[in-house]
Amino acid sequence: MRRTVRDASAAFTRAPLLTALSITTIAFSLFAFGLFGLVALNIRAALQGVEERVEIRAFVADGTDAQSLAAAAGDIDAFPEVQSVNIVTQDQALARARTELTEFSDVFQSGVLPASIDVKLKPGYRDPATVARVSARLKSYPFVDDVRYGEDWLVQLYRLRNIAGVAGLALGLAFAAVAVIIIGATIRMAVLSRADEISIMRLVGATDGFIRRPFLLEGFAKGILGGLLALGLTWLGMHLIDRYMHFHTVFFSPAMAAAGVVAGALIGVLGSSVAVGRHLRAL
Amino acid sequence: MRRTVRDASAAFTRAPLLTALSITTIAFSLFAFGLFGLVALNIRAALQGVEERVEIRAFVADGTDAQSLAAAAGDIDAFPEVQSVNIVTQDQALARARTELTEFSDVFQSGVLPASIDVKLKPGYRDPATVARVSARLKSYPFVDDVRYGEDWLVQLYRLRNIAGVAGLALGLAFAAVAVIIIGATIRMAVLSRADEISIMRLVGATDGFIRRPFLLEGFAKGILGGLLALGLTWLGMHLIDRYMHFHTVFFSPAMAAAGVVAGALIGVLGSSVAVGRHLRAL
Amino acid sequence: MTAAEAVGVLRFDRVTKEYPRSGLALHEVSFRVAKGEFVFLTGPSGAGKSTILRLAYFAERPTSGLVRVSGVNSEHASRREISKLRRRLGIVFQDFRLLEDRTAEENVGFALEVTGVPRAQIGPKVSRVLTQVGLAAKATAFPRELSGGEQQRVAIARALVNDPFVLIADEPTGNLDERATRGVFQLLREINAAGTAIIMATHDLDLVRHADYRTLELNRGQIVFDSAESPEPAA
Amino acid sequence: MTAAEAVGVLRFDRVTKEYPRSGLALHEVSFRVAKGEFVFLTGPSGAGKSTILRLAYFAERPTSGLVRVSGVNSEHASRREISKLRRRLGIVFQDFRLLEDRTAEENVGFALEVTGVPRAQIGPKVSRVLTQVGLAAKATAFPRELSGGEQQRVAIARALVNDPFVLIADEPTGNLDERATRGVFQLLREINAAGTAIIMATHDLDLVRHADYRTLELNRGQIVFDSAESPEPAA
Ligand SMILES: Nc1ncnc2c1ncn2[C@@H]1O[C@H](COP(=O)(O)OP(=O)(O)OP(=O)(O)O)[C@@H](O)[C@H]1O
Ligand SMILES: Nc1ncnc2c1ncn2[C@@H]1O[C@H](COP(=O)(O)OP(=O)(O)OP(=O)(O)O)[C@@H](O)[C@H]1O
Ligand SMILES: [Mg+2]
Ligand SMILES: [Mg+2]
Repeated sequence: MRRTVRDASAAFTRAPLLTALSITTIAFSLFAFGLFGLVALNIRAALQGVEERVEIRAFVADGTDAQSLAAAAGDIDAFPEVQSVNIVTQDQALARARTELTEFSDVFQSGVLPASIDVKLKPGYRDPATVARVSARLKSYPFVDDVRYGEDWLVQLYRLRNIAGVAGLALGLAFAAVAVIIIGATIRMAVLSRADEISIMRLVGATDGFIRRPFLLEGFAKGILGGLLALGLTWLGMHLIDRYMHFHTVFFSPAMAAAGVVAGALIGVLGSSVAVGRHLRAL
Repeated sequence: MRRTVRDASAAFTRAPLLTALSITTIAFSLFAFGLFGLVALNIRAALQGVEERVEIRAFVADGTDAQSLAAAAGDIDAFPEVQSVNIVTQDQALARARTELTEFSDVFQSGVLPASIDVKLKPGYRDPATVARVSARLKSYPFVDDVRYGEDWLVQLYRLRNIAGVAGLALGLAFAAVAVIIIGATIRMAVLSRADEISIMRLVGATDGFIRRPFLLEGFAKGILGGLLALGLTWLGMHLIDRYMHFHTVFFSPAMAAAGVVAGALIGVLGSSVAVGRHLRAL
Repeated sequence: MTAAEAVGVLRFDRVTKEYPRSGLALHEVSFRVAKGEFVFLTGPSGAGKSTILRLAYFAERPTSGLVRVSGVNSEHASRREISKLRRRLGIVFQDFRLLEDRTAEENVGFALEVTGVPRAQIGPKVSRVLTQVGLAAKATAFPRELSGGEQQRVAIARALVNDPFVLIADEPTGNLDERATRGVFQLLREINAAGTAIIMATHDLDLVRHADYRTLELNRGQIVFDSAESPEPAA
Repeated sequence: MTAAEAVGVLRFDRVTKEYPRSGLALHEVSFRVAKGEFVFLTGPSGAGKSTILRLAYFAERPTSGLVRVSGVNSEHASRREISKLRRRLGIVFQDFRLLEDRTAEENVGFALEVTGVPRAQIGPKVSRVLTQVGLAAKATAFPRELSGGEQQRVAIARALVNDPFVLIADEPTGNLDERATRGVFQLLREINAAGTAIIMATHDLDLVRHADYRTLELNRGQIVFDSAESPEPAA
């Protein structure tokens, strides 16, 4: 064990270039991966914010009495999909329009807006199909003139989310594939650069396990270092964006960050193991 | 020359792993760089589309006669910043509001919208300061009630553009720095892996130039291949996004694409030159 | 296995070795080396001396025929058996094969580490054997800081350090002057006297003539003379 | 420069070489080799023979003192001058230094490519010199496919191929059997007879005794005997 540690650490000082290269490559790959992950994470967070605003608005005929409105609101609140129901009177509608559409605020002086029942859905029920279903039920109330929920906009939102997911995954996989090639080649080279050493070890009677151990530890250490470096870089990148874009971003949870570093360690150990194994079998 | 070409191509078959690694690394770096470039390019294109819609709208007092409106429009058209002027009557304003704000189309039945003079600025004059200046001049017409140009929105737009530029540049530079480290290490390793060969060459009387030449050609070839690979990957990535996101994207112009490949070649040649030079001086 | 040891620690039976591009390096070579025997392997350059030795430590497998060393058999030997066998052999390679990034003493000590000798015992053993080959003063030098003959003596020290039961030496005195050669040879004699079998390829016919040990002469991949069969010496 | 050539093609003046960790390898060594002379360099392992030769082809620079080879001076020589000089030298390295990924003939031809010899002339020259060292049959073998002695002969062939005006050979027969040694030595004699100066480090004292050429004996970095100064031979 002591030898293993000593040999593995010796590799760092004996081949600083190759070591730096391996670590940088692992870090770079995980960093690129991490950036894509963060972008996906933030798109999801942003979409969630938008999604929260998914709202069905049922416009009510002029002169509907407040009591039947309240009764209907109670019914609607009991729908399993519904999170909250809100009754908006004609006055409230006008006030809201004035603040939401400042450019046209002059106009609304003379206008009259209908009252409405505004319905918010629970998370998980904000997809276009559910929204359409709930809208249909709202429409069945006799005093409801019209139901609006921005169909086009909702469909677009869902499409964007799906696309972001697919594109992120595809690009991430492409990056990961290239990264695995580079890391594999780096580790294989680390092994080849010590091919003489390995063959001498075998000739003086070292077993495969004895030869393999320091390589695995070396790969593990490189992977951990690469993972930590990537995490640092990603955090730094995020921090800079946060700071200069005044744009609040979501960072990985500690568990996700740890998973990233563990992924680095796994890449290191697996890569080393495969490379050494292949080399030993070829001897 | 023949020897140079033969030796350089021999390097590809003799050290396929290192060669593949160098090419992949160059390609990967340029690819990451290219993706960031494309994102920046597309953000710019998108912002340009938005910017084109920068418009100053001067609301005109009820009852202003058409003749003075036309005269004012003529004056305004002569401002150096102004691209086009458009007079919108009350009827036209209502029609436009109905199509633009479908959700509230019911409302506008009873409403009356003011007439306006809509002014578009020339490209390069769409920054917040110029817009404010032109607005002030418009306001000086006696029959102009109010001038609107979405101040907040415009300022936000410009901020977004600046931020996108800075963030893109910063991330791009970070990627480039890491890429240069990796590429440098790769080339240095290519040289080190042939250190014996180089020292033997020197011992049988080869001059530095003679030793350096095949390395430079090798670096050049690797750089070109890496650049082409990166271009292909970027194109593929863009194409996939185009196809699955139904989102029209702008690709590099042929000149920019060529510049990318040339950058690859330069990286290859410079990297090799530095690595070999350093090695030769150390002998 | 006990039967095999009774007939010899090392045994070649009709061993043929063919290389893809250069043809037959060995052709139906048979011989055996008894426990504690000292055997010279001679013959012109390219005759197959190193090939026989490489087969003896299983760096190569015969194209046909059988190599047996201390019960390990070239037909069935597993990687693990070969590793274990090599720990009990001492090998001096014609091209030394020292680890470039370890000092002389680390190179020698390495052969002990591999066998799991406790760290505390490695230091004294290494010093003793480096002194025997006359290199105590160069213990902390790296191979590139050693002369050709000094590197060769490090290689010899490494082969001796784990008290092997067979020593396989490929021209161990090729880079040594006469005096150093005599010193190393004297050392080999002592080790042999203590019971270690030695098989040594050499082209130093002076050594062979004066030592009067068994000599196998090779030519073009075949044994053309074995002093154990015809009693008159080569000279 | 013409004056320098008159006094010797190779000249050491009070040359001292000190290595950082191992101290003095050479101490105030002075000698000169005349045009067309044949000089043996002998002495025990670690005496400094290889160091003298490395200084002679400017692989190292002296710590103090002056080395001059054919007008090139260790104090002022530029990289380019050294490259040019080496093209006119033939060097046999103690550890061969063959390019692992080139065949025997490519290794030999390489020394000619470097000097800009036209491709058409390289082939015949290489064949001739490989035949001279008895390796015509192994022309297309890679170093790892050659025996120790065969590799050494490739190294000798490479040194001879460009008709050097001085041949510097570091134990060129260390891996050769007696017959091959005689063959190579005969070849060196012929080359010397044609006017090439030869300086050869060797520990084969038989060769030295029988050849009756000038002998420089080194010990601990100093010249302890020069047969050109005391006329009686070493034996
Ligand atoms: N790996 C190989 N591939 C092809 N041919 C080989 C290989 N190894 C050895 N040979 C050939 O086999 C023959 C015997 O080689 P070997 O090394 O056994 O000779 P040797 O007796 O040790 O010679 P020397 O005294 O020169 O070391 C030689 O002709 C050599 O070229
Ligand atoms: N690069 C180096 N760094 C440190 N010491 C060195 C270096 N090269 C040689 N030496 C030391 O200088 C001394 C002379 O070495 P040199 O190689 O000249 O000996 P040599 O006469 O050629 O011996 P051999 O017959 O064994 O080849 C030796 O003690 C050696 O350890
Ligand atoms: Mg041999
Ligand atoms: Mg020497």
